[in-house]
Amino acid sequence: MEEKIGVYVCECGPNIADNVDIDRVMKTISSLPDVDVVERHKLLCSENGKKFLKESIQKHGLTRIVVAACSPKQHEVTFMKVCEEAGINPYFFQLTNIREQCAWIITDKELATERAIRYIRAALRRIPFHKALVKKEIETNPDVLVIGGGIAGMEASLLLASGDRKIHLVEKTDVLGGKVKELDKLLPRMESSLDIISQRIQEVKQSEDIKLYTNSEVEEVLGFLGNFVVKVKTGENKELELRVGAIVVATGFSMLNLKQLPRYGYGQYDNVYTALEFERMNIDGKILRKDGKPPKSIGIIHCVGREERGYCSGVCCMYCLKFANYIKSKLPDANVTEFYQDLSIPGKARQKFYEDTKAKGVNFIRSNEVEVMDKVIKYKTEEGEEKTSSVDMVILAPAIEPSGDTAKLAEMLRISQGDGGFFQEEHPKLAPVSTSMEGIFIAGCSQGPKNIPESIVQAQAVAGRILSSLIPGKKLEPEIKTSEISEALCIGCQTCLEVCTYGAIYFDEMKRVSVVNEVLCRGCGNCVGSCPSGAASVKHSTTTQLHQEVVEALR
Amino acid sequence: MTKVLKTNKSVEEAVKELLKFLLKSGKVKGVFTLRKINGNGAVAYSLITSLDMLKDAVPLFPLMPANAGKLLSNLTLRGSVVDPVVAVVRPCELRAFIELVKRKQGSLENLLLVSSTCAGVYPLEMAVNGDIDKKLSQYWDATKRGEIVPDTRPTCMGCEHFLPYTADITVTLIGKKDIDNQCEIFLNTEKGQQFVDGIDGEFVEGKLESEEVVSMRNKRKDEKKRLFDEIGIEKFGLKGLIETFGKCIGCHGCSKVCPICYCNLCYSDSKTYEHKPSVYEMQLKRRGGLRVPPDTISYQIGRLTHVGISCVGCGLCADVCPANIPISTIFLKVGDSVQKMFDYLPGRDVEEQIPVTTFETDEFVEVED
Amino acid sequence: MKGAILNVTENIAKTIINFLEKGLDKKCFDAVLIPIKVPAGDSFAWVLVQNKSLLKDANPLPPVMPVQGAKALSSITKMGKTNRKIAAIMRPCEVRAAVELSKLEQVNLENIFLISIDCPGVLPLKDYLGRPKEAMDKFNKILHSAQNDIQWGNESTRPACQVCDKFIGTDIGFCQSNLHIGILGTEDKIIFLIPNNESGKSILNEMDIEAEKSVDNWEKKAKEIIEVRKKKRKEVQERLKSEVMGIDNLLDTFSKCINCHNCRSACPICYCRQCYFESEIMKLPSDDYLMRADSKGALRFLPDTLLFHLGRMTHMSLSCVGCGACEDACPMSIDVSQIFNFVADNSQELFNYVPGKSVEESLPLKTYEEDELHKVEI
Amino acid sequence: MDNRNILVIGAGVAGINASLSLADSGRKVYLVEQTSYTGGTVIKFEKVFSNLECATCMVAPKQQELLTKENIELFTITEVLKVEGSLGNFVVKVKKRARYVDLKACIGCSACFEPCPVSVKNEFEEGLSERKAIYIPCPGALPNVPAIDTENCVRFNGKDCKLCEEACMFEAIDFEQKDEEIELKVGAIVVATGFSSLDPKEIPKYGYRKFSDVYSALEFERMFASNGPTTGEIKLRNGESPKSVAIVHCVGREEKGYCSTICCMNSLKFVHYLKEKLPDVKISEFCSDLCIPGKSYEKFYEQTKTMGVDIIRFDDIAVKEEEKGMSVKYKIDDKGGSLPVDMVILSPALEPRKDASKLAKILGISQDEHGFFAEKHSEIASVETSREGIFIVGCAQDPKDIQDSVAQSEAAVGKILSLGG
Repeated sequence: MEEKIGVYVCECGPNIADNVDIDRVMKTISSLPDVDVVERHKLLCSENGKKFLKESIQKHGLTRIVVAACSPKQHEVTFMKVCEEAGINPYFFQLTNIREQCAWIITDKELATERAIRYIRAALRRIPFHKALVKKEIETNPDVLVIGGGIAGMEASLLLASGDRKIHLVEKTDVLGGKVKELDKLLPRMESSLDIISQRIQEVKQSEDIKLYTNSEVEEVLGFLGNFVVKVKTGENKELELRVGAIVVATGFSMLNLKQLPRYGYGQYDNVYTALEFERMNIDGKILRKDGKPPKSIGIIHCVGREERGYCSGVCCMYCLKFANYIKSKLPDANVTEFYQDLSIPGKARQKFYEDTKAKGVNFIRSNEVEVMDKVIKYKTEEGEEKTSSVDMVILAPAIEPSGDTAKLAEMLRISQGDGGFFQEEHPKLAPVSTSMEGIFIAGCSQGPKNIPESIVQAQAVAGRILSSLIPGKKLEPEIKTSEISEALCIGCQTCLEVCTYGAIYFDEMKRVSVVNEVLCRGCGNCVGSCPSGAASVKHSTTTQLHQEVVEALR
Repeated sequence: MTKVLKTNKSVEEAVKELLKFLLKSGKVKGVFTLRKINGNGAVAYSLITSLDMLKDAVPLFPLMPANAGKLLSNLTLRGSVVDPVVAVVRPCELRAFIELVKRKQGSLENLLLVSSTCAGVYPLEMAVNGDIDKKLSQYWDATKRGEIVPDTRPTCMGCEHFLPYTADITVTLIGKKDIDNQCEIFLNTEKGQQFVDGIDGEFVEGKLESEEVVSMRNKRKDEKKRLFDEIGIEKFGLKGLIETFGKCIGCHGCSKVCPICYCNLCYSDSKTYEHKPSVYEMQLKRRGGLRVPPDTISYQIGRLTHVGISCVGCGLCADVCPANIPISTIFLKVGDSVQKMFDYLPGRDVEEQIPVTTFETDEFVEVED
Repeated sequence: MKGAILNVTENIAKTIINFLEKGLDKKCFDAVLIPIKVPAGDSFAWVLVQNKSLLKDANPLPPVMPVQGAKALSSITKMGKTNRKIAAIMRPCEVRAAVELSKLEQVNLENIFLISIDCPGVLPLKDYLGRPKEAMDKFNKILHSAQNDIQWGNESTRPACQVCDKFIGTDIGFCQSNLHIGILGTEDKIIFLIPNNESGKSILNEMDIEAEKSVDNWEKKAKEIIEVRKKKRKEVQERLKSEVMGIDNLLDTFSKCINCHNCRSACPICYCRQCYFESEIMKLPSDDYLMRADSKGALRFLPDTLLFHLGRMTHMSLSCVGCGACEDACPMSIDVSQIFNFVADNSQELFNYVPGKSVEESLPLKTYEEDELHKVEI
Repeated sequence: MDNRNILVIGAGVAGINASLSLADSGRKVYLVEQTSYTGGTVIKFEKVFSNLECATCMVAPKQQELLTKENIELFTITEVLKVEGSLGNFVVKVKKRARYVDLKACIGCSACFEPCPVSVKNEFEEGLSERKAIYIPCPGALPNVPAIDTENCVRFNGKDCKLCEEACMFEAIDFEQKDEEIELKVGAIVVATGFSSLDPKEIPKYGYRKFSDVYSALEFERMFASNGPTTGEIKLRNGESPKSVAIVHCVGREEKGYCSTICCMNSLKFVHYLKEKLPDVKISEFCSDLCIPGKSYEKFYEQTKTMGVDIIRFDDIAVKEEEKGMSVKYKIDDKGGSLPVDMVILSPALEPRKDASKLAKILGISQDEHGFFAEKHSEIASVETSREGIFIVGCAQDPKDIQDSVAQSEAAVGKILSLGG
């Protein structure tokens, strides 16, 4: 059918009118072939402006609309709404910016007017190639898969579980509680860790909305936000298939293997313990040397493996201070020395804890080079002189690193690993718990080293994101301006698969062509840029549309 | 008898005068013709809109860098030209364009078609080092004398359709003794006459079909026969085909330059011709060995079946072939026979319908495997 | 480096073919992909051979490269891996192209056994057609000139070959075939079989060919020639600058182009089914052409010739292996390959990427490093 | 929960984020902001560590979304007066001050500024530049609608001036607007009021305000900001560009008794600022303990070190007068030194907002010894408070970076939505 095209020029008060000769624009545009209506308005975004636009569209029965006004950032949505109300598809509309990109930046009125006309012509040139795009809706499953039964995993599960949302909690080991369960006391109030964690474990076990799978592992994950299909291998070696709408990864961390760092003497000399071993000792109630006697002089070494890993694990300083308190409370006369590089004790509460600890007569030595020999700690002071201090027990604070199966999971879930090999968040500032894969979230130390409160906050945050985005009974509206790949032109080089950050493209082995999953695609255009044969294009910014626009703009 | 515009200028000047007149008088918006570009001797078709640029135009330069029919199709594919454009092209290019128009690949509207009694063109390779300029005097002498110009492309030497059939205006060259100071421009159509209306020069009556033309046609016919014999009919058995096309490197340049091959994506370049390894393994099993990439012959045959009926014998396919395969002669020979079969001459008349070409399915079986 | 030594029987080609036949006998591979003289005897074509008798007209090192070997391999394995083991005997640039194509999923190297040969270069196709006999003699002269001509390959080979410094199928040639055949430094009495990896070794084992001999003579000679070629390449590219730098020079260079796109059809890396520059999108309404003509007074027709070449350049120059197929196929004898080589060398250096060096090395386009391209930004 | 509506106090990045998520879930959100604009402290930054992303570009989309979102009602220049009731049915009284500019009619063309006769120090620009009595704090502020500050506007001080009204073509200026008290019924409250930073004047040894070229971190931020008073030029008061700069960490840490968490990274960021504009400038970072926890920060630190900066440790530090200019005197253990510089940038401690205790009383929640709002349990309930249904997020609870603030805001959302209703 023959298109009826209307052009609406907004004066934006003086903002455009002062520097663009609207009369001339009107005259030129009206003279163009196949432009049916050309109108001007003082302020098209105003209430009566919108009313005017709507009525004019309906009066002339227009099928394509070009508005020359301000930046699309400002009012594209506004006018698209008007088009919708006027009964035409909002994507049959094109906003061309003759304010920010013209009136406001070009001082010469002649030139500005020329440019404005150019822009409008360019828009007119592309608009016949616009296609009607319609919102899609997809059914979703509100249930959630939580991987990892540590403090974060449990917190998330408890917040998410409800009558109309079932939680599947998959834990690799046979017990819940993760690392927190291996701690004696919690900072800064030195409450029993066990009390707190076992209470959580109870709640999880009692909740009938949480299905718990211990000794179980996730084998395969397919699908996308709202519609994941997950294969889980359970303790009884059964394979079962779960259908969930979102996935929470809370697989925690593991501690750097000290065998890699012989200079700390771990495994070589007696009475050299890792942090967790020392916690164990305290849970059992007694701090004893291998020979069964209590230690007299204890060295606590911070930042073990920091250099190798290339980051500060953030939590060690505080728990090393905690250890000093363990010791001072059990063995008041024992001599305790903390070997540290930089004290990382951020936040309002921690410095006090540090000062109290110091007051208990704990020594602090700053050194970037510490070595453990038999019953001796050799260290270099800041001035660079070698010193030693004799100890009969050493406690090491090894760096926190991603747990063993991180890489495997990352691949399975199609999410990436970032600094230090931890899971990469969607945005380091504004989206710390979501990932590039919609519907897959990360919480706790699997995202990066952090302490218990931060882990819990992240777990709660994940709950927040899921509860606010994946609502039972509510359909999802995926991105409309997605990418599409022409079967005829695709040559199957699969470059697009590599550059797609959303895992939205898969390869059809039968047809030997790449195919876009429109639910996952965000229309970023990476695939378009990397496709040599022009097979990929983003809806509403198709090569043809852009090409037409540019050709005209370059007249 | 046809109306003829007679001027006392060399043909080249005369033609440029004509173009200048048309552009200056605003009767046309643009001139489509050969032009020396980049001041390095390179000659290419150009769309000229300024008188100044017209200086570099070389309308009768004996080279065919591309088939103008294909180019005119490209120009008018998305709708006829809004303002009139004059195009100076060779008879075979004109015929190609007519064929394309029949296939909805272009539009004649607003085009003023100027052509000439064509003396042929030199092979592309001669343009590489600008050798053609050295040959020009020889070219025109032979033309004046109404003889076949030596060293022009074989297809041109054997071309009997050197009279443009549907041109509005025809510049006569062949056998015109005094083209250096006299030029006869035939105004074949109403359109042609209207456009030149107002140009200075005397108007007379004339007949295009002169003795010179007739004798040249005979010479060309003989040459054509010689060419065909040289190719030899036996070559069109499977053995012959394999011998002839054996050295084809599969670049499909022939179809890229062929005016009648107007498909965006050639069927033989499409997915259909990408086989699974198993296919190769089967063949391997059956024959102990097979050529890869495969389908060399079937590509040629396929193209033959598609373009044969409309082949105008412009000769470009042979000209661009990196493997020096005399494609055009072969296509022309087959084309000729097919065209005779249906008593059809491609590009003779835009009203003339393309015969429905049907082939028996078993006709090429022996070639296929 | 160690390798095996075979005594030359008759001539090098025959020796290699015997070796391949032995391989077929011993079922080391089921078929051989090798150039074979076409029936008319005036060119060579890639043939996948299982039946040994067909090997009589084969030539593992033909004097011309009518079709880039990688294209042949691609046509067989584009849709997936073969179930038959295929030994493909190719020139190093063809091997590199094949490896490159495998990264682009256009070749599947599984079950493909790549054999490369020291390459003196090839003659322009046109020089061979018509006068095969003379050309063959000329080529053989070159082939055996290694002893006295330190350039190995003279002005009569294709320009691309004359400046090729990656004509060796081992790591010194930035090429990783499974097995490389060395013919340099041998006075043509022997040839070297140099395994580049385990599968190369194991094949030699299966054929019980002991591969512990020293290949130092060969390596020494090869390195000498590489150095010479490197120098020459630099010189030529210095000269080329004037042709390549700046839009005007490019326009000048490509002014003779007739848009047949043979260069892209012959290019192994241009694997698109339909080139973007041949698609609908390049066909504009007539008034656009007129408008564009107006702005300059005259518009070359078809327009956008240079756009095509630049576009092709941006698409493939990172993977360009400098095989010269484009130039060989150009009816207007434009220095396509030399120009593309020039650009390719520079862009590849930028990402310090060598196309076809190894399958592991991922395409720059598919990887991102934060500090890449700084050279360009500044 | 009887009442599903939510009140969010503070339209900084944490407040905005919480509001958007809650609105997504279908809740009606009242967002109350004290100032005339949204974006809080973050929009004062040109870039954020450690990815050096443009801060305004980062939050602007969220600010925009905020303005267009249906079920979010934004109250600017508004403060909370009274909170009664309990979880599920709070009754909140707020005071909405008149803006005197019609949010709907105004298109932010800023034609009204020029004629205004008044000019006063712009507090958004840390007083580095002037503004009019009718103003937006900085270009690009959202909502992009000016407000009239009645303290300084001559019309509200007796004179009959309506220059701004005359300059406006959209009849957007409305002197008739009145302050109003509004009652809001909500089920839960999110407190995201952020922080203020310690005024270095309180600690004389840093020579702040004594020497003209000693700047606070925020002042320097604005100086570097492309939409700031110098449009990003780093200049001394005398107009010259500095040759040597000292950046001092932990300003007020001792006095405050805690580490403010973000200063180390923020101060390292300044090295990038300086080197970007002044490649040859000599930079010294004075720090005590480097606090750069987490997977990404040390990488940033290492990278920064390669840009040419001396990292100098100190136990004690002071800015002293020199015969010409000033110098930084520092002590470490019993050693020390003195370094003449022509610019000093101080990284002052983060502290609770001045009105924190007032608000705490109104909300009926407790504060910790430093005056930050106290969480219910520092380890396992850091966004909850002593009063059920009232949640605290971002720096109002504890100094933290943007990531943690956002995480907390989402956490509060999680807690609220998990209550159901």
